[in-house]
Amino acid sequence: MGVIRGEEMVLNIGPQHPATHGVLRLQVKTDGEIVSEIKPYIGYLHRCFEKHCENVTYEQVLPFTDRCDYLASMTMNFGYVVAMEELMEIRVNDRVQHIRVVMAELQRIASHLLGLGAFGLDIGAFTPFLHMLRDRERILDLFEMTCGARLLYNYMWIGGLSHDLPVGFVESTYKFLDYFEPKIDEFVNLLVHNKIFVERTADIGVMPQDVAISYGVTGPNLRASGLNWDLRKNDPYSIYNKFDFNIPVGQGGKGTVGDCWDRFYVRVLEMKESIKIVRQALASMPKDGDVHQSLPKKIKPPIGSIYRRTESPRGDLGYYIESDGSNVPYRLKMRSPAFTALSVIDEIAAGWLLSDVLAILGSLDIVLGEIDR
Amino acid sequence: MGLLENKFNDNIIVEKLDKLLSWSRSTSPWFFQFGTACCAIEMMAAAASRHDLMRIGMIPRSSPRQADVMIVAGTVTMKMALRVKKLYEQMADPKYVVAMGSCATSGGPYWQHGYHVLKGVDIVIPVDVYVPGCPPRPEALIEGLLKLQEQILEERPLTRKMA
Amino acid sequence: MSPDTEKIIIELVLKALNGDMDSINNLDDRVLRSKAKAALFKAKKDPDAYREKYSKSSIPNDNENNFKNDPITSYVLKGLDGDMDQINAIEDRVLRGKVKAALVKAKKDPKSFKMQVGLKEVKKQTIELDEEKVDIEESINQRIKKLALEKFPQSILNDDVEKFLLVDLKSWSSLSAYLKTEESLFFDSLQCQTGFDLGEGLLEARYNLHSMKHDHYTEIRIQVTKDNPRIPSVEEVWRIADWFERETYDMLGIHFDGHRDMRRILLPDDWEGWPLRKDYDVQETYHGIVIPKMKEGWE
Amino acid sequence: MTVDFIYNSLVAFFPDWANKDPFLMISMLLPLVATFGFITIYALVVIYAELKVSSFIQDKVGPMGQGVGLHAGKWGLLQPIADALKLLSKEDIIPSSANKVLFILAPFMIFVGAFISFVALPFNESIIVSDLNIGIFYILGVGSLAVIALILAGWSSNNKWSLYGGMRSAAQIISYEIPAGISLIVVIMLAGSLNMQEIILYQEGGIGNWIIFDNPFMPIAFVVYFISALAETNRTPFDLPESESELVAGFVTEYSGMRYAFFFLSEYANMFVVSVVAVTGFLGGWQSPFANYLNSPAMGLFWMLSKTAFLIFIMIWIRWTVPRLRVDQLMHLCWKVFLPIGLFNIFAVAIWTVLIG
Repeated sequence: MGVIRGEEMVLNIGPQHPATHGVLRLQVKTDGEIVSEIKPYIGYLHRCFEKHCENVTYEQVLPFTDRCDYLASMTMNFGYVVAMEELMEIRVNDRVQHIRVVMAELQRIASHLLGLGAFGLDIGAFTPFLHMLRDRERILDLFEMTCGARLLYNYMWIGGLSHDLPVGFVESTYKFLDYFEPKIDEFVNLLVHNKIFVERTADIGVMPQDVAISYGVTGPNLRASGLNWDLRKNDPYSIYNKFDFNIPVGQGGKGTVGDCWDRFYVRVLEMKESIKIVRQALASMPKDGDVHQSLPKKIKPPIGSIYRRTESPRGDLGYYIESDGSNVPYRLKMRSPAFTALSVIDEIAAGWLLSDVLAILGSLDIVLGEIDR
Repeated sequence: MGLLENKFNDNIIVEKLDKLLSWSRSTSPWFFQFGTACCAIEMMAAAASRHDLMRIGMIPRSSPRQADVMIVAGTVTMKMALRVKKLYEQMADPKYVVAMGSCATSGGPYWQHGYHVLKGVDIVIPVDVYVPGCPPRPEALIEGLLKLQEQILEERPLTRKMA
Repeated sequence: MSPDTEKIIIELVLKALNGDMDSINNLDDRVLRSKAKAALFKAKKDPDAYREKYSKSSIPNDNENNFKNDPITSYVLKGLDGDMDQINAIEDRVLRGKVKAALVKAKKDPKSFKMQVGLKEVKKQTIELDEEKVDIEESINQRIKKLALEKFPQSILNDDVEKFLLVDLKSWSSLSAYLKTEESLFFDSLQCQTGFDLGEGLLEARYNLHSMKHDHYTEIRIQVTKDNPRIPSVEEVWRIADWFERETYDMLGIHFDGHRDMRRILLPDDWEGWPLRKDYDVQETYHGIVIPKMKEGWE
Repeated sequence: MTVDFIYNSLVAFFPDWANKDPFLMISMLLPLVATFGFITIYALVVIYAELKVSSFIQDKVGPMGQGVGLHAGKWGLLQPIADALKLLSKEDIIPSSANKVLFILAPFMIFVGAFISFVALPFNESIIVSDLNIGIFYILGVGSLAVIALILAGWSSNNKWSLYGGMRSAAQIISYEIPAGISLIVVIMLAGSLNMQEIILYQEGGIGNWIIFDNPFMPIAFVVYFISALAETNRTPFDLPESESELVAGFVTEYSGMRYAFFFLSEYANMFVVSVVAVTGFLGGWQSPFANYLNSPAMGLFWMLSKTAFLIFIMIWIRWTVPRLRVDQLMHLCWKVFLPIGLFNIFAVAIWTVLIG
């Protein structure tokens, strides 16, 4: 009798696969359904962001930042302008700051909606995804009202904004928030407490804190691991220190702290906090103030470098800007949160079943545009 | 092409059959979920509740074998270009390609310094409809798909008489 | 121009110089507003001279004016701003002792102390707070230098460590482990790693480190020549360096010694050249696909 | 029954024809063609329903026939027809590395599995192709043919996704045959017969006499059967073999055009079969819920189809609402939850019948 020999199979997930959220390739070694090793291959969407930055002027960099994380363009803009304004020592007035915060937080909700929906899709729940996209459309409507674009806005400029708020924006936003707040509970009922969903996500892909820190994982993924770390609180930029909001931290509600379920639920709670911030910002927004007031005529930052981080929906978004005194960046590096989040996948997902790997991938909420840049 | 194509002379029955076939093809163009970048989000938005591509008979498929239309939504890079070609070749005839967004049509904003960006997906695969925009709105995509349907409707697969 | 309006304009310009543009913009009188802006434009050419000229005479805003009758408070304020020299230079020992005692108290809660003594101008306060932060950062860099030089002689090459630490190539691998493990430093998170083409045959790698525990930052720079771009890898110290280093290798061709998996990460394996070097020239074709040259036809 | 009926009437009309073999052939072919027609039309309707219902659940409108020219008609009613015609006229790809014979065989086999189940399905008291005395057993038996077809499809495609799909479906369908069978045993115990018609006749006399309300344990049996049926037909939450976000399209990844249409068709045919079995076993079959009221043969057909449609609607509803299980949870559910419940049910019903019923 011959011995039946098991064999490991190498499986390529992607670059075109419905669960990879874009063009990512995961080379997994599988023994039956169990995945023993995961090698991510990225770069299928490398669009030479940093090369472009070295060849276009500072203000022309903005549209490219939009396209890096296409789910959170506003916050990408925000990070860049915060870094540039710090480098050039520009102070913008209160109205601009308030509008920026409102936009960034609305964008955070929109981004989380899509991220959560796509996660649900990976688990096999198709309908919540579409419900979330439906509500996301309403946020896009608000953005469209403001700057005319649905996805890539180029809205925040260095030293100001491209447009002031349109008439009726504040009312529409309040209307949206009133509509949306109960909807969160609907999502919670549809997915978060769904038995099958909990079975699929609780205790799966646990990311311990030290692993998360060592891999540079930030944002909701890190917070789900139980560490209270949010740049909006820990290193406040813009006017975030003026607002009263909480940082949701993973509690291990259905399993271990730092599992997929926590990563999901932290995002759900974050949407609620964002709503809080938007409400406060709208209420305290100064009525007047020119959004073009501090726009510099020429953008020529002094010689020097700056590394500034802001909190994007996916985590710490850092811009390293090196200026040589001309109007073109000498070097601009983006530290993208999804890049670090993806790198951890082998550590936390090896040893799980194939379905779990895709669930874990979904729970990290990656955007390939930002990973590959 | 399939077994039946271009094997028939023109007569009244063939003519009607021809029309029926092109009608069925234009009415149910299942699309291949092939999102690469930003435009993929708009493609999703187009397929989702508000815009609903299913209204015009477009159902998403994730395997290229069962799809008729490949919507290249987003930037195609050099690393991806050969894979795009492969995926296109895996699709069953008749197959159509919609280049969505300026990246897929020409390289878009990455034309000048994007050393790694394919300057238009038409370099590697034939494109039927170009939808401009960065990214195109879902309405624009739907318009492009309707144009594609028009084009398919006028095809005569059996007699290959282009209208 | 009447003396009154002149005074108002001076006041506004001074405010604007301190960052408060709103008060000018909110003026209802258009004439006055334009005059103020014109004055501001002039003043901005040399703000300090302008401040010198007008501040004392027209606006009772200076600390010294305010606290002339209370030397302790004014000294403490200076001390809070980081100016310890003046305090140390006080000849009266009793006064000096009192000032220092007050300073210790004040340092526990500088904000409220300042509020107490009536420094309510928010803008100014934030500026001061910013300066305080720089102080801390300076000190952390100096502290690292001190600690590092004790352990690894000649590991830090630059004298002025205000912004960054220029680390010697050879000591980097041991220094990195030290930075992570040393309790008082504890840089547990590598925030960002950037590769640079400095020109003149030099490449540079910059590491932005951050400690989640102590919440302090530092920046490390390492320079190598283009002929032999090899830097010891810190992949085993901070796991994220794995991908960061691969990216730097991919973009600039800096080879990281000791890295377990030194491959291109973003570009395909068979790509030629290092794109982010300043002398990069795109290859002609890739697998038969012609790559159009840069800056051709559209400018 | 139908075959006998056609044969007898043919013989009665043409008594002179000595050789009766052609009659036999005709009387067997006629129901066959009719069944095939029925499956096709039914599948088109259910596909349309699935598109529409899923769209409504997702806050969309679904196929509306918007677009150029005639397009899919009002409310997109012609959409499934267009889909079918298009699939039939598409290029037929057989991957060069596939095992050709098995690759071609698989879609037909899965369809045959679904198709021959229709032989024993009672539509009303007289419309049944062949009233087998072991009807329910037969349906369970030939239903398992699908497993072989799925494994063939998965293996012969020479695609890793297909292989995963095939393996998963094999494990899944074989496992879920058991709880499904066990919950049907309870029905058989009560009705005392394997014959579909006899089971239905046992439930005569209105909604109160349906087996599902026969005793307190029957609803449990029904739920177990229904969930197992979902698993057997590869519907969400048990759609692991073709789970779109994991395995691209599972065992059908490499299939295009007509062959894919066959898989599609047989999935819906299977749904119909399991629903009819559920209706027969638990919901009174073609019996009217109001005892003798509205209980003519024509109404019998109506009751049967509407009860089946209701169950199919629930299947669609579930599919578009819940997430998907993982493969080990699927097995856990089958062997550690449903099997004990099913076995317990047998004892409980037996004791109940002896003591109370």
